[in-house]
Amino acid sequence: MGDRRRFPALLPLLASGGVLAFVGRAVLALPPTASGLAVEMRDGAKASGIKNVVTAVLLDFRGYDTLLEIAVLMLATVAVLSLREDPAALSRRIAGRAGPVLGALTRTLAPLMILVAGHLVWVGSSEPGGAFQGGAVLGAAGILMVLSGYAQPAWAGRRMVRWVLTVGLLAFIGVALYPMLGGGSLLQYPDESRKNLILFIEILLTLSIGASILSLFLASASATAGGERP
Amino acid sequence: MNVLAQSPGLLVAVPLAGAAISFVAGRRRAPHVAITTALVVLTLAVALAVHVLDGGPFRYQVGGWGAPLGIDLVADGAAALFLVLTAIVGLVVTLYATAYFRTDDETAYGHGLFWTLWLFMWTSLNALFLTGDVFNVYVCLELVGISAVTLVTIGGGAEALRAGARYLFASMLGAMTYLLGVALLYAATGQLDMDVLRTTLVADTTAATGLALMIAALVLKTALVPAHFWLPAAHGSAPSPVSAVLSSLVVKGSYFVILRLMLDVMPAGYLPGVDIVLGVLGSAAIVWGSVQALLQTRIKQLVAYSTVAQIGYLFLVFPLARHGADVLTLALTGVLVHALSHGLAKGSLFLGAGSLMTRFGHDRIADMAGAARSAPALTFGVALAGVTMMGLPPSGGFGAKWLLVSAALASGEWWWAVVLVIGGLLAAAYMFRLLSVLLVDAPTELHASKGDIRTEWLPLALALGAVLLVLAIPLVSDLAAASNVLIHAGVTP
Amino acid sequence: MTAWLPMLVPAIAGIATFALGKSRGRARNVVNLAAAAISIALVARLVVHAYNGTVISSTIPMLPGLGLGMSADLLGLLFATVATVLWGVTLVYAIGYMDHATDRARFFGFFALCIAAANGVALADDPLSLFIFYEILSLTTYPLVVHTGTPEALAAGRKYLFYALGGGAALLVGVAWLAVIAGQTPFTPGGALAAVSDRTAELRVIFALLVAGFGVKAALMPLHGWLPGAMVAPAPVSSLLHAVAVVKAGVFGIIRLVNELYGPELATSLGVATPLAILAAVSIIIASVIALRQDDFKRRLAYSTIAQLSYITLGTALCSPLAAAGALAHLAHHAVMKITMFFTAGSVYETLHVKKVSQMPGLARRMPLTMASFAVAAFALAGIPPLVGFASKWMLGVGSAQSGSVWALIVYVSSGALALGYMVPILTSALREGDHTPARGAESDPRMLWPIVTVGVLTVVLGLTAGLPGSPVHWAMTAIAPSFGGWTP
Amino acid sequence: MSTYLVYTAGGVLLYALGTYGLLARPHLIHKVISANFMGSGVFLILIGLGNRSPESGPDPVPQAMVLTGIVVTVALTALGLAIVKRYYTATGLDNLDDKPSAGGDR
Repeated sequence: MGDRRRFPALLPLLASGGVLAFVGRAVLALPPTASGLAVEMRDGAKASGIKNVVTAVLLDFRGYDTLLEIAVLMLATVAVLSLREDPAALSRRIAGRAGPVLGALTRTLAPLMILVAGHLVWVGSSEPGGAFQGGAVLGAAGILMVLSGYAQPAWAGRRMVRWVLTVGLLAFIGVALYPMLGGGSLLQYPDESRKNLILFIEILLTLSIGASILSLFLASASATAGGERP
Repeated sequence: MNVLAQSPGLLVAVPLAGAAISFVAGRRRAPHVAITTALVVLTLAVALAVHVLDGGPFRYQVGGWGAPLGIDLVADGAAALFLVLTAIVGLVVTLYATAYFRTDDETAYGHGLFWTLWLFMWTSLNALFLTGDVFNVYVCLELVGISAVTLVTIGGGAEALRAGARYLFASMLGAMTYLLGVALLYAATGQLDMDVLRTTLVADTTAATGLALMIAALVLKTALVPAHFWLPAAHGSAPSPVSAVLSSLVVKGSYFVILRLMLDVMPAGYLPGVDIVLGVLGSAAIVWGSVQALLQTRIKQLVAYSTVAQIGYLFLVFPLARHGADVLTLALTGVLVHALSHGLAKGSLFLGAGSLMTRFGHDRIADMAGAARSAPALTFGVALAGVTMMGLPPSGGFGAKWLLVSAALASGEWWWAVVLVIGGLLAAAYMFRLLSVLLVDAPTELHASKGDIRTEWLPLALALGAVLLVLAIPLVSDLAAASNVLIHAGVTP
Repeated sequence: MTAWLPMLVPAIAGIATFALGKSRGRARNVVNLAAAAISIALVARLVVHAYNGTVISSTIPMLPGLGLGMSADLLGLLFATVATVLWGVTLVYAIGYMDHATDRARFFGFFALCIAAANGVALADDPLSLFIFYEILSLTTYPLVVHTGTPEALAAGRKYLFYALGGGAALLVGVAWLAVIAGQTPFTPGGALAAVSDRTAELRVIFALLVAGFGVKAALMPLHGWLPGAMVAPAPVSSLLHAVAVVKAGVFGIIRLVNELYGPELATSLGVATPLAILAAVSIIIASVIALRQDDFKRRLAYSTIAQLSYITLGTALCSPLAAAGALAHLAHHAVMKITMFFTAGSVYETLHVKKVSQMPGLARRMPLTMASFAVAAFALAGIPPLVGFASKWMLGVGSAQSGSVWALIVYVSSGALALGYMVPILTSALREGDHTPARGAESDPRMLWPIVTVGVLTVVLGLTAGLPGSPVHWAMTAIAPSFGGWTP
Repeated sequence: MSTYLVYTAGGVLLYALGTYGLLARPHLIHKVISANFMGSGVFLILIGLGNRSPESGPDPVPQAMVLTGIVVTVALTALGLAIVKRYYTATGLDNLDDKPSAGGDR
């Protein structure tokens, strides 16, 4: 066994050495200044009315990438759900009720995080921020609550969890298809409602992304991770 | 709304919506969502093909921005062929799966999430065949990869998990390599749109390194020998409808991008020698995959190695493309016909293998004697699919072999023709090894559950499609002539 | 469209047979017999047209620049007539023979598909179309060869496939190469390659590839290895397919190749005809000698088939009009004679389980009509006048003398003697008193007996009418003449 | 040496390390982490090379690509960990070199 493993270790060495050499050479061959598509993008962003050019690229110019990226995230969630060993993983309490300090901290932090998530989405159009950042914070808030022993709220039945996970993608597809009714192409937002549509998508996406992150966490948690079972 | 002109956007949006809806629909209604989606997507794919046949290739500006600002979808003849193939195989697999995944066990088959995963995969394949943007290819490839890996593991056995893990790491390596390639290409050119790149690409170390990395990554994803190590286990241990999709469609997705990068985006000789290397590796794949298939004792492993071999044929177009427009036309039409016929036949073989395994309760070829009598439709399906694998007339596989042999002979590089002929004979050897067992006169007690009409006849339907494809070759040639590769090579239809 | 029907009607019958399934036997028989009757009528109508000088043809586009074409010319129709008429006769025989067999739907289905393929080979208008039907013929015969599913049958099937697919591969390369240098080349009497006749090296290689491809089914030595083994198939299969359709598709391909693709002139000037002739002559002698030593009845017939097929190849390769016409006539004549013999072999096996020549004593008393038909066919095969074999052998012999190939004449004469040598012992063995004597006059099932008598009588009738218009001899001369620039016998 | 080269060189180095780890380390968790190394390496390269134009500010396109790439990598990592964990529970193995002792799925 040992020999079998030592011999192929040559291949990884060659591969990473090759990467260093060839990619290094390629990088050094580049001219020190280049602007790529920066100018076009900035001009385009001015025309579209979204102040943060990265957000404009993400949700407008290359909104199609982002649509598929949301699909990747939801797909990964579905994938991890399909791999879970315990069908009830999503609705299980995985830790005992936290002690007084952690409990108090969670009660303070969680609402604050939700607020921050909302803020991140709201400023996304002009400053760094947006649905992914907001969703990540929201998901973190969820994980924090779960870890401190807060079970899911009563309304979150299995079906409802699925709806929350999906609503962002569904809304995105809906908004993407909507311009087609007026003869536009996929994701061709009408100029007058562009900002509102993007904000609408972002809010729902934040929810779904947060739920995705929480589900990814819960689905992988083992049934034996400690704490009492309800 | 003009469905013909909107078909590229809809071909992505509709299955994506289907995936999302099937997730919330619950396990009972999800199959209906999938079947409805499949029918709509088939209609859209045909509409797109008709539109291309009528007016030639067209671009679809997502978001209305247009390259280089936005992302463009490209609908040309080659894309149309792959989309229609995907839709046909997809519909058949969907129908087959309604019979195959019939289980009341709550935890089996990934908690009924097969439908959602499958529709995501379909979305990503359509997106991959349509996209005109090298970074968007990366996102599509990831969608394909994640859904494919998960579908392999959905059966949940140790073997499937092991195959899935191996597949996942190959997929990760490919994804990161591809993204690195894109990073270098963008740094050198400042462009991501394939058509803009085609017209602006100049000799440049960084751009060439980027493209080489991208092609290497795609070769890994297409499982061209020697990067095929992950394929047989993954395709062999997945549930049969999944194997069918993986073998007949998924490997074609990354191949299609190679085709476009090699023959459309890059000027001839941009990466010197790479075309020859790909041809040589393709030849090696044909021989190595066939020999391995001949040695397998389990039916799905045999079929999976056959895929390794058949992928090889697809790469013979690259060395042949150097010999002028006429040879290129023959060779490109040849690989397109091959992709179609292999897609249909391999789908049929995996579905048929799945049905045989269900009925026999095992997957050992040696113990499948007598199937010809108790499961004649299945045996006939395997035989017809075999005919097209071997490239014998009358079948799509024959059309492909003929076109490629002609291209090889016309190019003067006759040795590719020798490879093709040897490949056909080896395919005959492994297919008849399987068939002769099925035809043995042996009293058999097949599994008590009699075959469902779907699991018995759908494999035969796909195989018949692969055979009848020979009559559709003029249509395929017309679509090939409407592909950007040939149009940009100056071939007038 | 009319030119397609002789191929399509049996094909549809075959598919219908599969669709009817295993239980509806009567419907299956009706469908097949009706299809045979319709096909015979269709072919007859095409023959009338062709004799009147109208060749009906039709081409559909298939591959870029190449079509799938059917053309009902006299040459092709001769083969189509042989295949179709003998299909009808064999069907009756097979219905009797397969009475208690299993998987009859599969059997009759593939049987009809084989005939469809044979008719496709016969009427194919160009090398590509011919190749396609030739390969279909290989594939549809395989299930028939392995029909019984025994290890022996499967081994024979494997061998058959090995040869057939190898030959097919050679053919594919040859035909594709030809298409690359010459495009679509419809068969033309006298040759279709005038435009590219200066590419001699390539044309020689292509000729060799095509001969290798056709030679497998024509059982040209050393490509004959599959044929004796394939006789494990049920008797109707051996009769029709290995005496008529399959092997004749091979020699028919060689006839098309020499007379109507290269043309006798080009074949001679390229120097490819003589090696083919020598190969055929060697096959005749070796196969005849081997036949002498076979005790297994069907094996003896199989080696005789190998020898007789090479008669046709040799006659064609001599590139002399009379020999070529004799070869074509022999294609038809040999089919009638050999099918009689294989029917006999099947009958004696099915009725009395006799497989070997040494087990035959008493047979002549027990099955007089059967053995009498066999005797007529055997003498015809040896070339005894006025039976059917005589006419074609006379033409072959005179033709070889006329072309100056006296050695070929010697081969023909000596092999005639050898044919007597391997046929007569069968008859003497059957005439002796022996095991089968007691139950006198108990012939086989009438559905097997009457087809034998029919083809037996045909060997006499065709021999007697050889000089009349419409006989195979006359037909062959009319069909061959254009290849030799309007030669008149 | 320009600033962009520092980032880029770091990226290339990370990427090469990741490549080695993904190919050479048998432990499955190491492989997942190595793939993340590769991802981070590419992101650094993208950001570094996208910042070569001081006057017009950083190019937003690589930034958008990196944001997309991060999400995709997170998704891949989640899936990878889930499969590794499930494989470990099913077989008790933490690498792909050893064969699972019993079973197979059919």
